[in-house]
Amino acid sequence: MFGLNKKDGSLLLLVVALVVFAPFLLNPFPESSGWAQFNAGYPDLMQRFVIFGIFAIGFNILFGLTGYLSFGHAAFLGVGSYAAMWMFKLFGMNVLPALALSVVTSGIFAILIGYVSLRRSGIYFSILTLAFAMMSYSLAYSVLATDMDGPDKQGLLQKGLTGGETGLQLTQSDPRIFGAQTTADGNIPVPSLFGLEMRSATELNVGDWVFTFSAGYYFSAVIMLLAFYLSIRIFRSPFGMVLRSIKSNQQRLNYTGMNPRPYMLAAFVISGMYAGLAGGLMAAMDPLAGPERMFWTASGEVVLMTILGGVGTLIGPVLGAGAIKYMENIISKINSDILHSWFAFLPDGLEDIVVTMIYPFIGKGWHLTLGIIFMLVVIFLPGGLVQGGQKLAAMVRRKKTDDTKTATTEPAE
Amino acid sequence: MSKGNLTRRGVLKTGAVAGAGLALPTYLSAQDSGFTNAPTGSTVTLGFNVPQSGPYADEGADELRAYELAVEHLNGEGDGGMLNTFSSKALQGNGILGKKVEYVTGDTQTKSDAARASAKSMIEKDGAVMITGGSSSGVAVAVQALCQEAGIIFMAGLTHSNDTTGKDKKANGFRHFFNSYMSGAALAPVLAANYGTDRKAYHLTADYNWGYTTEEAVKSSTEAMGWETVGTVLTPLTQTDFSSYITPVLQSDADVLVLNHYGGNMVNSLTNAVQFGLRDRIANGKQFEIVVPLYSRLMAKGAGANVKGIFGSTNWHWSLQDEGSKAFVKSFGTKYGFPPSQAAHTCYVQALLYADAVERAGSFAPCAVGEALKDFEFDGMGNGPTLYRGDDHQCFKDVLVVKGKENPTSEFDLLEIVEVTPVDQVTYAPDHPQFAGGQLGSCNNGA
Amino acid sequence: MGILEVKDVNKRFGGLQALGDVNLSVAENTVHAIIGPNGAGKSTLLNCLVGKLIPDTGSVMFDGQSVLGRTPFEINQMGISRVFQTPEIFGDLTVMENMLIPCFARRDGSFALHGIRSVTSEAELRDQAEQMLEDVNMLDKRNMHSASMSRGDKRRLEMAMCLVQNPKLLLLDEPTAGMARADTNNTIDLLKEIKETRDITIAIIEHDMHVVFSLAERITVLAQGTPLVEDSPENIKGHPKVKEAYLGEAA
Amino acid sequence: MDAIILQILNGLDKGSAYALIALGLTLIFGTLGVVNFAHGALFMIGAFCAVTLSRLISVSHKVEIPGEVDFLGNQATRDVPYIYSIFGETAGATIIDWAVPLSILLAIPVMILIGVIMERGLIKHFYKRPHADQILVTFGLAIVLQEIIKYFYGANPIPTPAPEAFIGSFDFGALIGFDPGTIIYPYWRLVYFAFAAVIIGAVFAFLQFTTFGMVVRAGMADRETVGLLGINIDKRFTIMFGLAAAVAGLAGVMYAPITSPNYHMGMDFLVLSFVVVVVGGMGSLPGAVLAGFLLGILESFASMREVLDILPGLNQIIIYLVAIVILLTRPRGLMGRKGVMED
Repeated sequence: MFGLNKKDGSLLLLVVALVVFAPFLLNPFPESSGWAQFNAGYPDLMQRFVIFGIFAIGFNILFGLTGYLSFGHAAFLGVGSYAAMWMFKLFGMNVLPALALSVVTSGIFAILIGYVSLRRSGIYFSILTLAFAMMSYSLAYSVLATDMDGPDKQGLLQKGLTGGETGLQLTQSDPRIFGAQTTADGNIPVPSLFGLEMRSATELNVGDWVFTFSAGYYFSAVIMLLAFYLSIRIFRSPFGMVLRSIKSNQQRLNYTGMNPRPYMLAAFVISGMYAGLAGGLMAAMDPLAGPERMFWTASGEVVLMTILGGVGTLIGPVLGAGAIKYMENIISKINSDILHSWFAFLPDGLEDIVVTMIYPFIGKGWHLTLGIIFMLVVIFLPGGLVQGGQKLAAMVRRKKTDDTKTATTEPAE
Repeated sequence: MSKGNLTRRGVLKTGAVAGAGLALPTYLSAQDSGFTNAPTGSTVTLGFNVPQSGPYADEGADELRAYELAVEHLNGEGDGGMLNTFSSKALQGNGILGKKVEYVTGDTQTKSDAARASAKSMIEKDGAVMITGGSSSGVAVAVQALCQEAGIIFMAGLTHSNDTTGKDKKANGFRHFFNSYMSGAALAPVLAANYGTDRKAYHLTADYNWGYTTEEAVKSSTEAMGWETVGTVLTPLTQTDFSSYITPVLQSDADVLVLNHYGGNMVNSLTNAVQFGLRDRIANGKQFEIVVPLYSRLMAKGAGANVKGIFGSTNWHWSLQDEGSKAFVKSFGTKYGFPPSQAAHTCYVQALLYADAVERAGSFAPCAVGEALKDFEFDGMGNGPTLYRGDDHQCFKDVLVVKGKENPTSEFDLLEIVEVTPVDQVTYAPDHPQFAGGQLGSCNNGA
Repeated sequence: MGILEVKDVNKRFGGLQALGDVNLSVAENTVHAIIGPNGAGKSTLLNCLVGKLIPDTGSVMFDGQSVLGRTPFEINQMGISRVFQTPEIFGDLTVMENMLIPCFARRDGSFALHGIRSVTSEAELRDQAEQMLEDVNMLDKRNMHSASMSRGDKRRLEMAMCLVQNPKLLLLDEPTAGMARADTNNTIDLLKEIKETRDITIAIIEHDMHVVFSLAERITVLAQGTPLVEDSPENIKGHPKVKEAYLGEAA
Repeated sequence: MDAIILQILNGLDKGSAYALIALGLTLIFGTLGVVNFAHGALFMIGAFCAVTLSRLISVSHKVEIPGEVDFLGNQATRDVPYIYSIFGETAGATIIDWAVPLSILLAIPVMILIGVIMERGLIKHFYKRPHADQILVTFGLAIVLQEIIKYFYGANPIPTPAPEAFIGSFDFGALIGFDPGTIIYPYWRLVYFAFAAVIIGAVFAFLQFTTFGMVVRAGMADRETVGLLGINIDKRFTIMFGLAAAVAGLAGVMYAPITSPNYHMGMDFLVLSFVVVVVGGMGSLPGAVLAGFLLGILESFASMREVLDILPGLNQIIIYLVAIVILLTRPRGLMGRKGVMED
């Protein structure tokens, strides 16, 4: 199917199913139950899942296949966001041209940074990419955010190219040549796809459950599926195989008549364009671009997502991205009040003890839980979450065969 | 079944709808109530978006304490705090419009992305009808823009940059906290009175938006008093050691150093400046002085003994003796065992002001609330008679000029009030050059 | 005029003269062995041929073109394939995938962006690779993870990877080093077969005299970076200078 | 001229902090081949050793102040450290004043212990694992460590002043013939510089002149060979990890008066120290020290107004710019060896 083998085809189908039914799958708990806190099926978080999924899929094309660890990939995310924002400001609110510009701009940045950084390998490469990203961050935060608009400070560049700390935002005075400057009721227009607003949503109520279908989510999801499909094709292509051979033995590749450098650069640029696409989508879902998107912790986050999910696996980075974003958005919101309401069935003294024991790990302590999960996963599941899934599947399978064995009373070996 | 742009859990919680169906999405169509997240049950949900991780986590924790206290008071629990001193008597202590106040919390991480994500989750998932909080201008501006788009009222927490109610002002956003301009306007006369009008100032400024506006404000106010600015240098936000920025001050002919820094930057730059002996220095035949335009007690604590005798401004301080402040300090201190910070104060007041506006408007609809807050005059909230100006949604009230206390009696007693600058002195025209360039736009009810 | 012409090549590493005035001519479709004691400069010479090192002076011509200043992959594209002393394969890839990489290199040149095409659809190249694996008796191992194979198998795989490119010149750097007797004999048979069935020139660096004398048609003896003699195997066997070089002055 | 001398002093001072952190980091790289993202956390824990000690020795009991009330109108109290009743008020106050230098005594055993536990309990199992795994596990550890500190000490910076005797500045200029007051430098920063020099010297001497150090250096050059010689290199590497932790910790202790410690100070330094190590060359101790000082000095010069007027924002990017230039001209940093951490 679509030029995929059976295994990849069913993986793609599985991902399609997960993505399409995400509004249901992520909202398993009824609204009135105490567990509703753990529901993640609201548009913003679902959008983040797929957008960071795209970011991580792209990162995995570079890191998973070639083994080159870029520590500055967030730069492309930021560049993509800024590009999309400028498209919205100057030309109009349609998301497609904005995304196109994001991808192109981040691609150009990736060519420049990649060309220089790929002259070195290993940790030297990592530090070079880190240095470029941190320079982008610092400049976006300061110099590029100073008034470039002359003394009247009223115009388009009154907060520079990047808007600095407050981020680049839309204003009512933006030109938007091919669209309305303001909506009929005097507000700033929102990003849309030929009139379909990204923030529009429809709700479905079934008993005590509420499921939200957001246009923005499904738009992002379609792009994520395309990105995922493309990444499968790349993994299974001669190009992907050469990339893996770079990771395996660059010397042999050289003596086999292939020039690793353009392959690396191509992988770097493709992966940078994925990041730019993710950045553009972020701006399309939520029209603001801030410099902290390029800070080293943001680059570190995608590294962690990829490793957490499983480096070099197709689905791993998406899982890793989901896991980290879930922690950040769901666990961090649980406060002591909620805890108390959960454990209210316990006797008072015991309730307090239980809450005191759990409290450091949730809410404002969500970082602690995240750190512990990183450590546990890497210690016990060196292949990331994907390996965890495989182990689980193997266990189930073994149990099944055990059952059949007992049934047929085969002699034990 | 309902349809619209954003989830309204509030609606659905109560009206459990049986049966399934799928509506065609309609855009920008008003729902029955006409605004986003209209509360229909017996409760109303507010969203408290404060930094819980990152460098401002302690400030965020104090804001959260204040909000919890405010919720208590609104629901008629506790001693009522400032409700007793507030000039408007619309609030009954029975929640807001008879609905019990509930709240959800989020972590801004002091990053605009994360702050918007948690605000969105409160709006989309929890059905919050108002978002408040924050400890930096970047976050305030970002969340304010989001609330404008979503049709939610935003009551800013601690945000001091001129832009929050200047270039980046929004119809749905309101700020009680003072700003850079007011700091400059309040400080300059005190500085002139204490240090004379013939001074040469050297600015170290954090290299981001808040730093720029503060430098501009202090510079123009002090220059108006006759001071000369001999140098301004931008320092990176991530800087922790300021020695290489302090030593050039020794080389210049400056006799005052202005540190336009906040948080960790301020703690470190001030500590470094004192280490380099600037306070013992004689320049141009005068005692060398250091000024910190924006003080916060939590940051003063971080800088320890280095703050002694250093002038700055602050929005509010717990040692104020008006009835409102005393009532607030009493209920906060009784509940938590220590006095509140200015961040806690502004957040508490914002929560009350919002509730009061809803009560007076008789509706949670943002446009109605905004109308009620517009040009609202009130008293009894700690800063004397206050005006919520309709032109830019900025509060105008007295500003405190403080200095580091020489002999603190406790770890909370670090600042002493030098002067309460009357509101007239810090008022400016809405189109003042430091604020021009933004449009409030029209209020957005969302939905 | 040989297919490979090395003229007056010198290479110094600091104070050490690694190669001094090396002249070598390898005739087309022959097996040419280069032998010599340790430190004679055999590996340095080899590295000068494949672009890893650049000689200080002199010229290296292959098939009428200079290889100097070219990178290893360009030299490979000219038709020189190299087998390393310790097998260099793509350990993370399967045997079949290992075979496909050189096939791509031969077909697509040093770079081609086939990012969408599926590897499974490359039927022609897969046939080639399978044929080659068959030739080296490894077809049954084609789906094995190559890192987990025995050293002998890795060596055979590496050889197959070089041969599937149909090189004009195959450079072998001690192809039987560390092999058991039986494996060595298998390798000799394999190389003999290759020589008989293909138009190929083979240059081989080897310690094992059994291998050298079973295969070589010409032998160059290298000592202290300079060619001592070049002759047929029969003549080399009894050559006094060779004995001297190998056994020292005492002989 | 005096401005330049001052900036060189600043640079040396900054550089000594960079060098100390990078030294431990590169020791761990060199000996164990481990990318340790928790190294910044060790620096932070060192600083908190100083905070902890000064809190411990100023544990107080409350004494009522007659006739005064606190902000809630209750009886006002004053904190009196218990140590006053043991040593008397003057001696007690002196001990509290000297808390930071004293905490060196606490930091050394604590840091070595933490280092050894980390290595035996965690890092040991990651020698053969890919660098990516090492990054993930040590990053996780760093988060856990800093969250623990945050849980107990809060997020605000905690003032940790140097002893009274070191408050103030030394008139350096007067010593070398400038006008008095033009080149002054804080005593504590001079102490920090001297301290760093001593520690760096001690580490080098230890590696150069002891048998232990020789084995470790051999191990850095070729881990497997030394293992074959039958030397128990693993045990020695454990000790090296403890040593590296101690160096990072001591750097943190003495840094506490310069910038008030907070729980994320380690993360702030982490990226910078990696840049320093890489610019110096992976696994090269002299390289790390050299790069530390070089970057410190360049950073200081880049923050001068005269420079910023011409190139605004240079101070924001100077470290990274220098790193890029050096890595492009010298592939393995200033003094790196071939083949270390290149795969």
